[in-house]
Amino acid sequence: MAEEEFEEDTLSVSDRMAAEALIIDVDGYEGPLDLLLTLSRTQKVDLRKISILQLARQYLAFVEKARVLRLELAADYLVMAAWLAFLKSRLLLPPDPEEEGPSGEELAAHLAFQLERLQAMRDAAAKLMARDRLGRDVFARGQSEEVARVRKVTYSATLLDLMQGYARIRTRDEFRPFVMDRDAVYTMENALERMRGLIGFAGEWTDISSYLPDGWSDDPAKRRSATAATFAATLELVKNGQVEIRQSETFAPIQLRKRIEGHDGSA
Amino acid sequence: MEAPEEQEQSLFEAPPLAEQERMVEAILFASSDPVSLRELIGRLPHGSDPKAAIELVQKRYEGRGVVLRKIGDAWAFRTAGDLGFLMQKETVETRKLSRAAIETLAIIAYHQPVTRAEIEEIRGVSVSRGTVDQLIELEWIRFGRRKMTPGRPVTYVVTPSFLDHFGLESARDLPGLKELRAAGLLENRPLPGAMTLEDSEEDDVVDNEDQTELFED
Amino acid sequence: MEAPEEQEQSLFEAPPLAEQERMVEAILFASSDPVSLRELIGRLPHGSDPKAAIELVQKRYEGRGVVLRKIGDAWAFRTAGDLGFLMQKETVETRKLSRAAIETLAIIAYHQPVTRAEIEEIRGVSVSRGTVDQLIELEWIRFGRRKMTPGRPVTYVVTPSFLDHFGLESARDLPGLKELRAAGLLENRPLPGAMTLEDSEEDDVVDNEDQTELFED
Repeated sequence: MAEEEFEEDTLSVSDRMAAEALIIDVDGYEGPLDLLLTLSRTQKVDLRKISILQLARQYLAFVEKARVLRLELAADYLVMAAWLAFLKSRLLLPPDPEEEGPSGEELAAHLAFQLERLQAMRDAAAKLMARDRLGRDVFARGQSEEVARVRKVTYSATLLDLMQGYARIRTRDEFRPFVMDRDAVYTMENALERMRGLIGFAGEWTDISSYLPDGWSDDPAKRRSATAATFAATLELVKNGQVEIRQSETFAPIQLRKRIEGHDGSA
Repeated sequence: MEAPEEQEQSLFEAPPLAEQERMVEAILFASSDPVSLRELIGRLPHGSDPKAAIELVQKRYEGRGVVLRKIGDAWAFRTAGDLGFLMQKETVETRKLSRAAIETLAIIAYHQPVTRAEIEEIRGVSVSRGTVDQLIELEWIRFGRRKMTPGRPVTYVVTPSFLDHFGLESARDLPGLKELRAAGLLENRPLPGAMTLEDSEEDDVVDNEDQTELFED
Repeated sequence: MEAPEEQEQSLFEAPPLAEQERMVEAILFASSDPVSLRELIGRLPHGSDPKAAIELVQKRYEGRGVVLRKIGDAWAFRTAGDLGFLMQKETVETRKLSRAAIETLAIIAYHQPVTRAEIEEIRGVSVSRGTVDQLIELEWIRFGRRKMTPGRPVTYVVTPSFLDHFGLESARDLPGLKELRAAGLLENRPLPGAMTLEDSEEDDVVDNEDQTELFED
């Protein structure tokens, strides 16, 4: 049936070429609606009078042919094919009074409307593109004279700004910016500095807690801070390749030792 | 009583209309982009009547090699359409628009404000990002108001520079617009029996209102 | 229609001079550079007389807002010289004075006449030339007498237009530190600055004397 349909339409060279083009160049079509519109041209009638049934057959024949030629069809072409097959059956079978939903005629009319609308938009696009266009048919002034924007900047300041500004300067000496109380804070920098001096002697695995500075291990707040800083500093030294660390299990003491050249760490 | 500068300025009379015409001529001639009425008011001496001056200029240039065109609410001098053939030298080769881009542009122009989903419904194929980007880059389309439908999708509308490029005074002057509307081809008709029937009908109403606003004054 | 078919073209008569005038008008309008006679000959239909056409255009635009000018051996449209003022658009922008400028201004107001070195000493940072220039340009400060100290440095004082802007009758009306504090403009900070505080109040007094001298005449 498919062959037949296409044979029928090969009356002119251009039609035949169009039909071949469909097969070879599916990518050249902007989706199933575009393909349907192209097929509808072979009917050579007003889109309003088009036979949707015939169009459905042509489309299905096209899909069939593509299948035979092992062409990959995009999913939306197949969805359309399924829908058209459904539409075709609706159009051919007498309406079932039990069946809900729109009739085959209504669906066909909608498809015809879609095709007509797409065609109308194409015609409109062509008309639009054929208009005298700026830069192609119609030209703007070639040497436009820029409007010199004379920007006049006025600066504003209020008396309050002025006085606050003055006050700011005259009281700067009294001003002590808010800083966090850092009595119980041992920084990573402190720890790093301390450890750099000590790791030279760490030939054996040693618990990092032994690196806490003196006087920082009794007060819990201080110990926490010092431990965290020391651990962070240790990581930093590991990153630099200066020490190795290990921990035998979760929560076990963390140990470190000086890294020896050419001696890969076991961790 | 008005602001002090204005008082001062109104002490001087506005220049005679013929002089205003010269001024409008100079301002519009100097600019390659359309100049809005508002900008003209801002640049002409206080008390001038740019509208009347524009009319004089327009009349003066009627049928000349250079004509005054209205674009939206702005004006610009443009070479006469019939003399384009002389200007080949001036033509700037523009990137050829793809078929998808051309169709998408037309759909936006005729259906605006229109959502991406509506464009896809009309073309029967998804709209690639590149297509919309290209049109936005050309400054022919821009985002319009969001639609008051579920998801509040953005819409696209055409820009004044679209009008300028295609020599349209307004979107109402799109070729064949009336016929298309009369034929019902600018409607957003839903697929019969589709689940979204009610939604889309609501869409339609919003659409038409929006369009009315855009196309009619 | 282009070059090689000149023979073919010469079969047609050149367009009427009025039409040639339109063409010249359009070409000159659209061209981004002045157009020479030779170029016009190349672009107009065969057999045209660009010289005559140019003369017509020139005459037509005489006294208009746009005039045809000869530049070297080429022609270009230019807006009329007397309308140049329309090609400027003045935008007034109000900006807040920078903190450095405000502080410098404040120091000058409270300590005038004051040298740059003194300002720097008070602010604790060097004063950029731009800051001083800006204040001079704003006509809020000016040069005062040179100081009778080694190097005879110039001093700065505030101007009447400074007083005008800040709504002061004289610089003496500037509130002192005590008043600033009373007005809540100074945070009450404890001890360390107490000594300098007193110093500065003394400064103020000295200042005011100088100011008196400056403003009363």
